[in-house]
Amino acid sequence: MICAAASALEDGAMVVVGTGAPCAAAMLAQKTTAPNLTLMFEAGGVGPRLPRMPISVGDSRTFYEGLMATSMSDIMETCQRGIVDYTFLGGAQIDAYGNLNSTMIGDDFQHPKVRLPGSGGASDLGSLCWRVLVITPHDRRRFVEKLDFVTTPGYLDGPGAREAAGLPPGSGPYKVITSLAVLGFNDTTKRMQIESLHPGVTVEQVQAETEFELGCCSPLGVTAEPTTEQLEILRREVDPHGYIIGR
Amino acid sequence: MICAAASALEDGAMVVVGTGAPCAAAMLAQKTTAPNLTLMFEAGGVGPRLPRMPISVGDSRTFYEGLMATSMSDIMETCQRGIVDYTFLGGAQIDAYGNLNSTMIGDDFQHPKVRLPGSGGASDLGSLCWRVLVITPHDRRRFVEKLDFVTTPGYLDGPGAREAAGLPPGSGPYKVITSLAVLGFNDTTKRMQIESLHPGVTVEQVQAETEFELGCCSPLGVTAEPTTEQLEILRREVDPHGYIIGR
Amino acid sequence: MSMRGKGPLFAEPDCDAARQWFRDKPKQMSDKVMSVEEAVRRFVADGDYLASGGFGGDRIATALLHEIVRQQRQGLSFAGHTATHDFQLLCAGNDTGRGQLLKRVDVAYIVGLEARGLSPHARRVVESGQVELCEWTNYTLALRFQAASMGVPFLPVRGFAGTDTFKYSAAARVTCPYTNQELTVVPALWPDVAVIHVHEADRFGNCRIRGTSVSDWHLARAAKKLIVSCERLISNDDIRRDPTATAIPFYCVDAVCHVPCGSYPGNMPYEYFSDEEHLREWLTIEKDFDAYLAFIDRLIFSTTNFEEYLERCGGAARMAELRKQELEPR
Amino acid sequence: MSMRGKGPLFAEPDCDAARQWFRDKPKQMSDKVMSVEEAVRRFVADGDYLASGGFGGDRIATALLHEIVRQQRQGLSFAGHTATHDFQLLCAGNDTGRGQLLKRVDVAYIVGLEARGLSPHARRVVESGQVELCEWTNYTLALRFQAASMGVPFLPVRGFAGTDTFKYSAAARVTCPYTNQELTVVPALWPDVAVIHVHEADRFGNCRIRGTSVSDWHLARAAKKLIVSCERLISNDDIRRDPTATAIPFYCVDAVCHVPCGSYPGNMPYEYFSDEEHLREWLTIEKDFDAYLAFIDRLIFSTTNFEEYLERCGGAARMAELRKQELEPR
Repeated sequence: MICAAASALEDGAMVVVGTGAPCAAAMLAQKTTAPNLTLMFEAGGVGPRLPRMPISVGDSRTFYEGLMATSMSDIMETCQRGIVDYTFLGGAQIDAYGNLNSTMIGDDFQHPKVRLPGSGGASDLGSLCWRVLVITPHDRRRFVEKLDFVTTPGYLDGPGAREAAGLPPGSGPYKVITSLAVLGFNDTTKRMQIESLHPGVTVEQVQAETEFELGCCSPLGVTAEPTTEQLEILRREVDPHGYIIGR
Repeated sequence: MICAAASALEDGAMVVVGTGAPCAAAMLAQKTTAPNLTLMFEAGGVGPRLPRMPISVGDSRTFYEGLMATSMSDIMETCQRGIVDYTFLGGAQIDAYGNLNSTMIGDDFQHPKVRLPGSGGASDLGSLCWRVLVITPHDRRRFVEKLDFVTTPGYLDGPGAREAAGLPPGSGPYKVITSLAVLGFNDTTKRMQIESLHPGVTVEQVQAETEFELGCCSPLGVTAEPTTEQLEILRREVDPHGYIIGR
Repeated sequence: MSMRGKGPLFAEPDCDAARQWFRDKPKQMSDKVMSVEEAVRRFVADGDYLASGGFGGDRIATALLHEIVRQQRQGLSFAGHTATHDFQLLCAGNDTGRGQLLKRVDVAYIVGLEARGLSPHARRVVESGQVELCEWTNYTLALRFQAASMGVPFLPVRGFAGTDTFKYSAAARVTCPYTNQELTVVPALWPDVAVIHVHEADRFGNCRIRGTSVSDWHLARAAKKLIVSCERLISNDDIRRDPTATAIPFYCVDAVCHVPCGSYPGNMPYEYFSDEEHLREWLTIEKDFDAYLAFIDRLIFSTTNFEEYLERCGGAARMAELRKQELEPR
Repeated sequence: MSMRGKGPLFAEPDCDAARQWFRDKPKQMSDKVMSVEEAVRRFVADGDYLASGGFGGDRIATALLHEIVRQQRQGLSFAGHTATHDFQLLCAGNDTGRGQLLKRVDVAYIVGLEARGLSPHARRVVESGQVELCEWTNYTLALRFQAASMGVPFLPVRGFAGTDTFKYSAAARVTCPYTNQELTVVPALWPDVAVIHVHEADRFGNCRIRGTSVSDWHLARAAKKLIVSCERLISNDDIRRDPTATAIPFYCVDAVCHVPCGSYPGNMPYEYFSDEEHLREWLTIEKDFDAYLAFIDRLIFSTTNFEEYLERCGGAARMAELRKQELEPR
């Protein structure tokens, strides 16, 4: 997942990342194919030389030997005026249009079965950055027909819906990188479709772990295996304590 | 004028000042009756220990050994949210309601007889601070029935007009300190009225130098003469080079 | 789309009422240094709308939050913008036999502690339905502080629309008079009281912050009452040596509390890292309710001040270790 | 009251068009150091909307403004927020036999040099009617930059209403959905190009400013193209030693010009005071049109760069004197 995510980031781009896998992916990209990738963190950190993985998107590592330590508003406004290419998001549930739920599980807002943290900056970043990358394990509890709560807008209910809601034209979900496959979105329908399968995984397996119907790109690719160099860098430099890749 | 203006400022207040006479008045107040007066300058200077009179409201003296050097927006927003008690303004023309013109003389906007600098921060400060103090020479060219251009709102066309325009309730012109008198505004009519005459000046003289009809407070006061101490401080500490009081 | 979210407004976006408040607030440069106990007693009232600075577990005003819990304030509203350990702390005032500290919460992020996991007790409090919620996002909540600090009743934003987050918020829609676009607008939020931890402050409340300011620049200006705690109390002359570094001016501040290590167990940039072991202990112990009650009793309710809490968490030796983690992160 | 001022919009407040521009702008950390001549040649085009940082005669990008005049750019729009010596300089491109540099001006403050008096040549240019004007105030113009830097099409303000300033502006009115108050709103302004002088920058454009920032924090973020001149070129490692001090990040910047004394004859805080004698000379000579033409020819058009101008104004000796005035003001 992390290696596939890293390869989605081109050199010279700007990306707002969270902690965990997204951060590992961005660090890996920086150390391999995208040395000139600028990392930003929503609490205000810009361009750190990350000494190790941050624990919080606001901790001091997010601006360790950084280019700027600024405000959360500055980061969000930078996204809003169209400077930031990518953001990485996660969530408890995702639907066919890439909408995300990180607020609650259940059907009664005042009495949820599980209260999740809420949007945080996810809804903002998912609205305002140009391209949204999602990294998530792939199973039927997560890939659902209907979200219990739409926290962060994907393509909402289909083509033109983002624009109609007043979200910036041309922005939206870009790739969903899961434990089984790399998925994208059909240009016309804005629905999720498989772009490449991880080695050894079948379309049927992916569909079985997904409640909604998935499209397929043609020809369907196979996700590149992590190279020895990538794994080496991940283990030695990005995550020496195995916080992410150990799990 | 400067001494009368200084006495309008109570201790512990906050005031946005410009260069020249207003700044001299605020410095004098600080050194006499209002040691705990906080000076602010529209370009971002807060609470300087003024080593001498600033030449520009943005020069480095406006934050020399200051408490904060911030942005113009921060100063204006501080006024807008209701923190700032006073501001000092001037202008080429003033009318009975304390409206001010610092934009142009003439009756054709595209071809003015004289183009003046414009609002600068005057219209903002005159809208947003609680109380506006005006310091100006007193003559018929300045105290006019109708302004050539309303740059900065006083009480506009009378009671309730500021509020109707959306300006903050309870704010507005407070005192006009001139070469002849100290004037205020009638609570009911919002028109200018004489509060005290400078020693030796008569009501008739003041009215003769004013196009519009002036009211009078009753009893009518006499402006306190500058004390020796005030003059001493002005000459020695505030304006040793005679930039203001020499003129 | 609906023109207005159906969430409740926990504070009126009335900029004229706020102006009256700020007009009457004393503005002289007086000595505002006092104990944490006194600051909370004088400036945090039952029913107040409270906001807390920093970023959940980074540069948070832990000592002030402890004291609010210890003094058992009731019926507070709270602004939960990436609220993690701060929210977890305040939840110690709900469902623990001491009334109900939290009553209404504007939510951007609560219950969780980022990658560390969810707080079992915060989940108990929120999932019970005893706390009224209104949904926001980190940026829109920051924007609400910004509107208040600017003195205007609302500000516009491009995001947020089309979601249930909008539907359960109190955001509204306005048509742009220039582009005819419909834009989301959020209402100004003037908290009754805010608590912010800073690196350095003088006795009058002029403050410096190093590292990210998160939302604190605007929050400090939006708050009707502001209590600041600081790592170091510095002289006014020091402040005047570098006015560019002043982030919060004295006229925003009501009380200054000198609390070294005041963000513990949160991270304080350039000072000490977060105590991840202690934060893990919280999350683990909360699973067992009785153990949790004993835990908060030992660490908060039976201590008389924050220094005792620091002692019970390992004192100077632990702080030295966290300082090393902060300064030598590689 | 009218819902919309009758002043013209010199730039469309189209936030989607601005997003497209910023999306396509290169964002890698490349070396952007170049000469003033090259920066102006590459990044200032005829017909551009230009904005200038600082405060008229304080921390202004004089070298860049000279070069724009020297290269005889035509038909510019300009944002005149307390524009004093900067506006006076640009007026040297109008009515002096070299076409028409200024064509449209958003005015908050022009023509004057604060307490120093009015510029006779700037009056000639403006009173002739050859420049189209739209009226604003210092705050509303700053707010227009702020809206642009935030990426929204407008922002609200409490002031400005009821005046002729409003009537001759392009401000509009919006009803607050919460309070039903009518508020003035101002349209976002994304200048095509801005010039800002800073204390320190690295080769990539990360910049530090000491003292008041005026509107430059927002202006730097609003500008589609940004040329920065700096007193000192510092290393990227230096920038990274104190990220809190970075006011403008590299991704806003297109060119970095190393110009010591680059704000002369304006004040540069902590570096040198304004040259009041030289500014008085400008105001005096402008009264005599022929003398003025010779004056600007000698100081701007016949010089090849800013260093020659500094030499003709007294060179190192004069700068040492102004440095003393700045550092020992008492």
